[in-house]
Amino acid sequence: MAIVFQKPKSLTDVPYHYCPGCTHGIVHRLVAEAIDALGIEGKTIGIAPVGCSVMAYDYFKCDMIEASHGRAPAVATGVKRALPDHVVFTYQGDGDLASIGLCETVSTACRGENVTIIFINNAIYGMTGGQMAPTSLIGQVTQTSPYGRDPKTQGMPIRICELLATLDAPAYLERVAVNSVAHVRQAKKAIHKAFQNQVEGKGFSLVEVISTCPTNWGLTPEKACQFVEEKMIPFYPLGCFKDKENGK
Amino acid sequence: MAIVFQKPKSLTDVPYHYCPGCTHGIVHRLVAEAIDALGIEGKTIGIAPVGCSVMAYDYFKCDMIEASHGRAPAVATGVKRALPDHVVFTYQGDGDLASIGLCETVSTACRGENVTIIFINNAIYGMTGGQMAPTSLIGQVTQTSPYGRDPKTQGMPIRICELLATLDAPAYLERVAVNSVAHVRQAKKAIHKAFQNQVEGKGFSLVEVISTCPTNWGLTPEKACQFVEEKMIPFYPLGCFKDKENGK
Amino acid sequence: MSEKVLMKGNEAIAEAAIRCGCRHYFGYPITPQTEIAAYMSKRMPKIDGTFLQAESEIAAINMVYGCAATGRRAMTSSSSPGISLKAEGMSYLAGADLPALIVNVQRGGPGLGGIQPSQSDYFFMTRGPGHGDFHIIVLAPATVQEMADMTRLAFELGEKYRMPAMLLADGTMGQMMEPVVLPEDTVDPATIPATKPWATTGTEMKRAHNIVNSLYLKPDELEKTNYERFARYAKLEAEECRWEEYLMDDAEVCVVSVGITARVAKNAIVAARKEGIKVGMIRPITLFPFPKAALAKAAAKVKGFLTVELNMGQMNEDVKLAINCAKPVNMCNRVGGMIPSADEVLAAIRKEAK
Amino acid sequence: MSEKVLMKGNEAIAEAAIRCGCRHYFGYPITPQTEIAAYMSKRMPKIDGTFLQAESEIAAINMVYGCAATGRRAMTSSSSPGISLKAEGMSYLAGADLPALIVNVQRGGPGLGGIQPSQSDYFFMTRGPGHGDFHIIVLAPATVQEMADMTRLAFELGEKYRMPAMLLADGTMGQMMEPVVLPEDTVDPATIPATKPWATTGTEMKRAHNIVNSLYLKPDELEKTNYERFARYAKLEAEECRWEEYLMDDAEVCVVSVGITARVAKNAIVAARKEGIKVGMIRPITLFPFPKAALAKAAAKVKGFLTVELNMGQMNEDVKLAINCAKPVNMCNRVGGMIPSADEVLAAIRKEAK
Amino acid sequence: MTYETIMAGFGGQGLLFSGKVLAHAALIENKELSWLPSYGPEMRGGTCNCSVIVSDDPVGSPIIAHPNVLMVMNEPSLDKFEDTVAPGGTIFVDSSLIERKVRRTDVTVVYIPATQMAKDMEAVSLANMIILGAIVQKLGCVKPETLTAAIKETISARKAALLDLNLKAVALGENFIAG
Amino acid sequence: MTYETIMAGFGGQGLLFSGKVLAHAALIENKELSWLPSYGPEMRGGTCNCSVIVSDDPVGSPIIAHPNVLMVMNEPSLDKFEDTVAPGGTIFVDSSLIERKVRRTDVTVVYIPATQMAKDMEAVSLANMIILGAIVQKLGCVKPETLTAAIKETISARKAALLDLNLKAVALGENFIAG
Amino acid sequence: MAKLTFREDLCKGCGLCVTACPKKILALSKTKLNHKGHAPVECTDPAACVGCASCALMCPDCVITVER
Amino acid sequence: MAKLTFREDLCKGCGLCVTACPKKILALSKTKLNHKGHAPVECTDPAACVGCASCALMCPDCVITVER
Ligand SMILES: Cc1ncc(C[n+]2csc(CCOP(=O)(O)OP(=O)(O)O)c2C)c(N)n1
Ligand SMILES: Cc1ncc(C[n+]2csc(CCOP(=O)(O)OP(=O)(O)O)c2C)c(N)n1
Ligand code: SF4
Ligand code: SF4
Ligand code: SF4
Ligand code: SF4
Ligand code: SF4
Ligand code: SF4
Ligand SMILES: [Mg+2]
Ligand SMILES: [Mg+2]
Repeated sequence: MAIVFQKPKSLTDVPYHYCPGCTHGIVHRLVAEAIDALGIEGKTIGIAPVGCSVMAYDYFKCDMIEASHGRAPAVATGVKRALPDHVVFTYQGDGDLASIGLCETVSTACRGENVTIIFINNAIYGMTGGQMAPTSLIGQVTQTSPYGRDPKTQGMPIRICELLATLDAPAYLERVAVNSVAHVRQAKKAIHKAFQNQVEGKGFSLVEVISTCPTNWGLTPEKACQFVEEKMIPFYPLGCFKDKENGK
Repeated sequence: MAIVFQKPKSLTDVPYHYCPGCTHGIVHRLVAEAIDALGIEGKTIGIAPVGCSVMAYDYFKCDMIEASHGRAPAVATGVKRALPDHVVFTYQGDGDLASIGLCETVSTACRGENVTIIFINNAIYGMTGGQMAPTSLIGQVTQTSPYGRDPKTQGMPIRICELLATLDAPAYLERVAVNSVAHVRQAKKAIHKAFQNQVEGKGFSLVEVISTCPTNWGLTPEKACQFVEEKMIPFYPLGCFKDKENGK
Repeated sequence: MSEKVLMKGNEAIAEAAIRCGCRHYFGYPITPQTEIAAYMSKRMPKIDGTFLQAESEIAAINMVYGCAATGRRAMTSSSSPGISLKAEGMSYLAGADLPALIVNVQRGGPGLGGIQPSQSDYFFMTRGPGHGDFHIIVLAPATVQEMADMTRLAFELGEKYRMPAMLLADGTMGQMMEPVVLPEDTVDPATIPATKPWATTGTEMKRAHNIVNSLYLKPDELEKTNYERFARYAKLEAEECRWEEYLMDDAEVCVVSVGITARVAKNAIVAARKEGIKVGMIRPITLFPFPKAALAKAAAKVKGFLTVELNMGQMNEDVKLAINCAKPVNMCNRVGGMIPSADEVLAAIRKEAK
Repeated sequence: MSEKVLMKGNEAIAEAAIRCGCRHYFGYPITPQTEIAAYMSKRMPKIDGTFLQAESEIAAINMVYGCAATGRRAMTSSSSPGISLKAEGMSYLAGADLPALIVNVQRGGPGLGGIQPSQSDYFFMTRGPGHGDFHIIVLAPATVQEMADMTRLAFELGEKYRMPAMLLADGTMGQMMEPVVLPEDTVDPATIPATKPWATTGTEMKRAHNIVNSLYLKPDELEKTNYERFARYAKLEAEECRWEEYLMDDAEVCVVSVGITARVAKNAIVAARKEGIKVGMIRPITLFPFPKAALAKAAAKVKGFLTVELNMGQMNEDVKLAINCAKPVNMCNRVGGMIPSADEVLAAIRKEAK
Repeated sequence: MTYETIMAGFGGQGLLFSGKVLAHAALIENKELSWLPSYGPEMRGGTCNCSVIVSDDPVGSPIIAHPNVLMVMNEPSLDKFEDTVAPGGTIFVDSSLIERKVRRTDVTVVYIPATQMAKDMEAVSLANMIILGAIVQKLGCVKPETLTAAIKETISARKAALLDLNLKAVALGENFIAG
Repeated sequence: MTYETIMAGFGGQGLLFSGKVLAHAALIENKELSWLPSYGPEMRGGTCNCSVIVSDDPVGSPIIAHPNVLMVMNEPSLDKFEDTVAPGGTIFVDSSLIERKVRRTDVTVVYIPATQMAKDMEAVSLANMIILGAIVQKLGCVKPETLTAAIKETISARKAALLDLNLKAVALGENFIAG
Repeated sequence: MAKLTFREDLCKGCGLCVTACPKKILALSKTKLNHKGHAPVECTDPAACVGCASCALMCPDCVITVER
Repeated sequence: MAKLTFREDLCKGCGLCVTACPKKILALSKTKLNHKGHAPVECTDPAACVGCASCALMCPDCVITVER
């Protein structure tokens, strides 16, 4: 009998601290699978954000750096300029990447920095207990939008892939989800490609992953996956927003 | 004989400190003309940036606030939330708005904050003596791109109107220039509209003005205007990128 | 009078601010102070106020800057790492002589550090929280009641002296609940800007334009603003120092401590008194201005001082300077989110009393 | 040996950094230090190094953080307002025990302030430039030669003690030209990371992963890192204090000053000596660690101290603490970009000598 | 008299809430009091506790080094706090969740199968309130009727059903001691 | 001997440059020296100056309170610096740009129509170098041949034409004094 | 014929694998709690497993190894 | 018939108005310097001015008033 599926090699044995059913864990695994598949564990440096995934530095076997809130793309840039032949990725939440770190995100994309960004859009600040994120949906109840996000005073949710797609420099931008088996398979491909691009020197690649936060959404893990399907994906359509290689 | 043209009323008598032929002065005048035309001087609060136009606070007769570098949109938000019936505008350079202040710019646009932003794109850091701006053209020689801007290491120029046009919230985004009589007339209309929108409660309006920096471009004022025509406008096409009102 | 209610320190700040006429809160979540934002997000929309979750701490402090420029009572809150990001903004507020309330519910550092209580931003906040020669008013609450009372005090002192004011609490103060009598809701927010002729509220074509600014390219002019500001600091020190004395009448050892450690120290002092040790405490309430005179007075009587702090020894220096190094000033401290127990403090007191 | 060349202080820093094996500069323009960036943008591309104009000071310090994590000699430079924006980043560098060079060519503040020389960030830089209990090494050059020499020293001390190091200069130091002998270009940048086993350079599958981090959710663990770091500060103070003594042998008045004011003070001291006044100077070269022992030693001999500063009195406090307030410590200062003349300092010396 | 109570267990067992109710009751009786939670992300799933002081005298530190009342709802918490209890203090152990016995001999121990009792009333999440009832009944730190009032104040009127259940749970605990 | 020179005028007149050349010459002669510019945005169009100290002894402060050499190329600068000059010092006035006379009587004054002379050689921007030549010739702070060497070092080889013009300008100034 | 192995102590009982399994042969234990206090997943009919690994694909905690 | 007025002391001699004038009747002075040291603009043929205000529209420094 052959192994069809097992924990990827580039993950450590430290158990995740994530809540039951939190899909951060799935995305970690997909990243590790890409690292394994490309055989780059030894020359990869990962950047953990401030957010629920802050402790990602304990979970990946490659060298890891913990960045300050929102600045992972700048940290990644610093690493990449020092180690241009290595593989550098960041793993960031929506508060981290699309709120406090928006300037770094867009500027790094603009520079076409040859790094890979895994962007976890769960429409909430998980780590701090469920405040509104820049990507929280219209009407979404959170700790800081207790009456539902009101676009009049709290603005509209931001679509990062669409925003970045207007820039000339990025090589690859794709939005995926991990709420179902089919979506996980697509996500796996996209994440793999985002790493492969870097190995091949193609430039800035970002994969936005629509993820769940059962705890702060107040939903069971299963319901949270449904919420992604029914509420998130309609607002955040999946697909490829830029693929320079293929003329997109 | 009637006066066909004179200095607008909402400008003070303080002479500009700008270099000869610097079109910052034209844009100041257009802003003042809009304020005059709408009769809003008494209820307008302007936010000056850090950049060559930092001393804009001396030139406009309305109340003025000098913001820290890049944060004018946040300052404007603070003012507007306190004085929702007043008119609040920022006047910002490309370093200010598109580099250090990019997070505030995009986030304020995303919130659809009912303010007016006048964005002076002169492809250079004027105030500090001519360093590369996020909008500097490919190959442009500046103090910090002495061999010409190299997209490989220094990134691609950023097109702010196109970037912001992907957001749902902004009401109005237009790019104009002030390098010729015809362009000045168009710019005047756009700036007027950006203020009128605010008076009418339509929401976030931004006018990007392609402007000159003869001093740091190392060109005569006339040549600088030609540079705008021949180099800047081809990369930064003029026009309206968003006009919610008119379904754009 | 308002009745006693049970509230978290963080919530007491928020409710007190509203009752003091603050209708504009701009903040960004961070533990252990997010309850302030959460509370504001519930209350503000109901009273026509502004709760705005800014895109970052930097945006928040600059929103406060803009809002304060219009003469409104504006506030933001954060915890240590977020406060670092406000350094430039605080310097701008000070440079433009704008009153505003900043709350710092401290956690352990440096870097991302931890989220447990700390007093490690003492130096950063009192010596000048940002570039340039400036200070902000710094108040150190030690009870939930003081969290509420000092919110009002911070607004009032800030406006009187035209400078930003900070509530510098440790995580414990933000998270604990105690009975609190909230300030009366007597301030009409609409009346506040009128007391500020410098505010940028629109000229209404009735006056020359107001300018809120901190740029002075001519050094002599900039120097003048610096001197003028320091004259206000001197006045502040002369008139507004606040502190609490506890069993100081016959004390031979003077404990100096703020916030949660002052409370732990109180327990230790009670125990020490039972052992016959003559120990008392001076609890600074204003950290800037630091109650130097009170300490100098005590120095004349006591054998020595003991600071109890959640840092590596910061207020300790202020005590030494206040008493012109006239007596030994020792320290009992824990850091990184650890808090000394009353027993540890007691042991230090015993040592000091020998 | 290299020959003498004529350079601006800012340029001397840049060239010295390159000769010390620094190949990674990340910065953002601001007067009066932009020449550093301009110089780097010309040189780095020619030597396979990185010059990167970051989108902001915050991005720059975080790029430095990432680059330093790989064991490279990385640097950034700015001036006062831009340094405020680096507060969080500096705290992270310290929390993660990363060496890196930060240059602060100070200008007047607070807020946007002015662009003329200042020493008003002294407190901010020496007391902990950001949240949490931490310090960075702070060096104060007073000549263009020292701008170059201390660049090397900053890299070396930073690496030896695993902490960020700052060159704290005033605007004059950055803008003036003097003859300078640049350090020999003997450091091979490629050899530096190998001396740093903690660096995140890729495991190459040969070792367990390295983690660069400052998060410790367990307060006892965070406390341990704090204590360990302060033990390094203590060692630093014991072994690395540097200062210059000038005419101190028979001095009755001790001037204490750094940077441009130390040079002005030297002129004044020469003039005072002509008048028969026994005055000398101690010029701290390391501000953190502060040369306390040297000052304490001087305190035993002199009648009093006079700090000459471009701020409202900051180093003044350090002198008082260093000498345990044993002698009067007065001050001669100007602020906001103004610089006291030698005559002003002379007058202050005369007063002190009475 | 000063009651220094630590309530400890897993996150999700409602320990902060039962502490709040006790604090509220003390407030109603105009006693001096403080309530201090453990906080932070480690609450999520991990251990969780709160410290409640109820006293006739002003409260010094809200941090309790030596509780004279300890309520534990999981074994790690018993391990952590058992030795800190002041001699003569009382430990309330949820014996449905904790198998081992208290080792100390200088304290009073109340074993109460609270989680089982709560399951029996089909409200497993109210085990905390059952123990709270037992504490109040056993020690009299506040009056039972004040506890009732405190619960009423704490649970908003909209959640009447929940209110009844809570009252029932407290009564169960009280009866466990009284009966 | 210590030469404390201030060169002052409008931005664009090349004052920082002539100061640099003088400093370079001093470097070549292995003298002690410092060069300090005024800096900032006010340079743009506004006034501009630099301070150059050349000395046999180590330079203390690079800031000059009382210059013994003053070169002025506009009237505001003469107004500003005239009174600061040390008694016995020398003032070089570009008399094509400044109409008024120096009022001080305890200093030596050299009036030199430098801008006109520069115009005559069709290089109006080199008036500064003409005055520099005059200064060196008059005061001997550095040797004329060192000045030539300094100019050669300062102006890159690529700009040979410019180099010649500069040398010519300096010579003009030297001759103005010598002749 | 497929074989499932669970790293049971890592299971958080989230149930995502249960939903994902096309054969509906996974369920959370009604009898056990693992040492983290979660009811871990169990396979109710190992023989029916087709080894499609859908369960493993959805498991956030890498609990499941699938062999075929 | 149009009338031009120049606030001459504000003129920076940038020449933008010169280029803008369709009638080519503006030029920088060859004889005067204003008190800022700039050669200010002058109208070489006032009668030819059509009062189109193109000059004023391009002037960054609000030097020109046009009447018609
Ligand atoms: C400068 C700073 N601001 C705020 C925080 C507090 N903080 C920690 S995580 C976080 C948000 C996390 O949300 P997100 O990035 O969406 O990640 P998630 O937890 O949802 O995965 C915040 C605001 C901080 N640590 N530092
Ligand atoms: C925090 C901070 N960083 C940097 C500076 C220095 N600075 C002043 S203006 C400026 C850039 C101005 O460029 P831009 O915004 O394009 O305006 P322009 O001068 O071109 O009109 C910079 C970097 C500053 N004052 N504050
Ligand atoms: S809080 Fe939300 S995002 Fe964070 S671990 Fe829990 S479920 Fe995941
Ligand atoms: S430097 Fe450039 S942008 Fe600034 S005033 Fe001069 S010409 Fe205008
Ligand atoms: S491998 Fe497929 S069939 Fe087998 S248990 Fe998993 S999901 Fe079900
Ligand atoms: S998905 Fe994983 S963690 Fe969740 S129940 Fe299944 S095996 Fe357990
Ligand atoms: S108004 Fe028209 S025609 Fe007259 S000078 Fe101006 S541009 Fe020329
Ligand atoms: S455009 Fe204005 S400033 Fe320029 S030359 Fe004409 S009048 Fe003078
Ligand atoms: Mg999130
Ligand atoms: Mg610009």
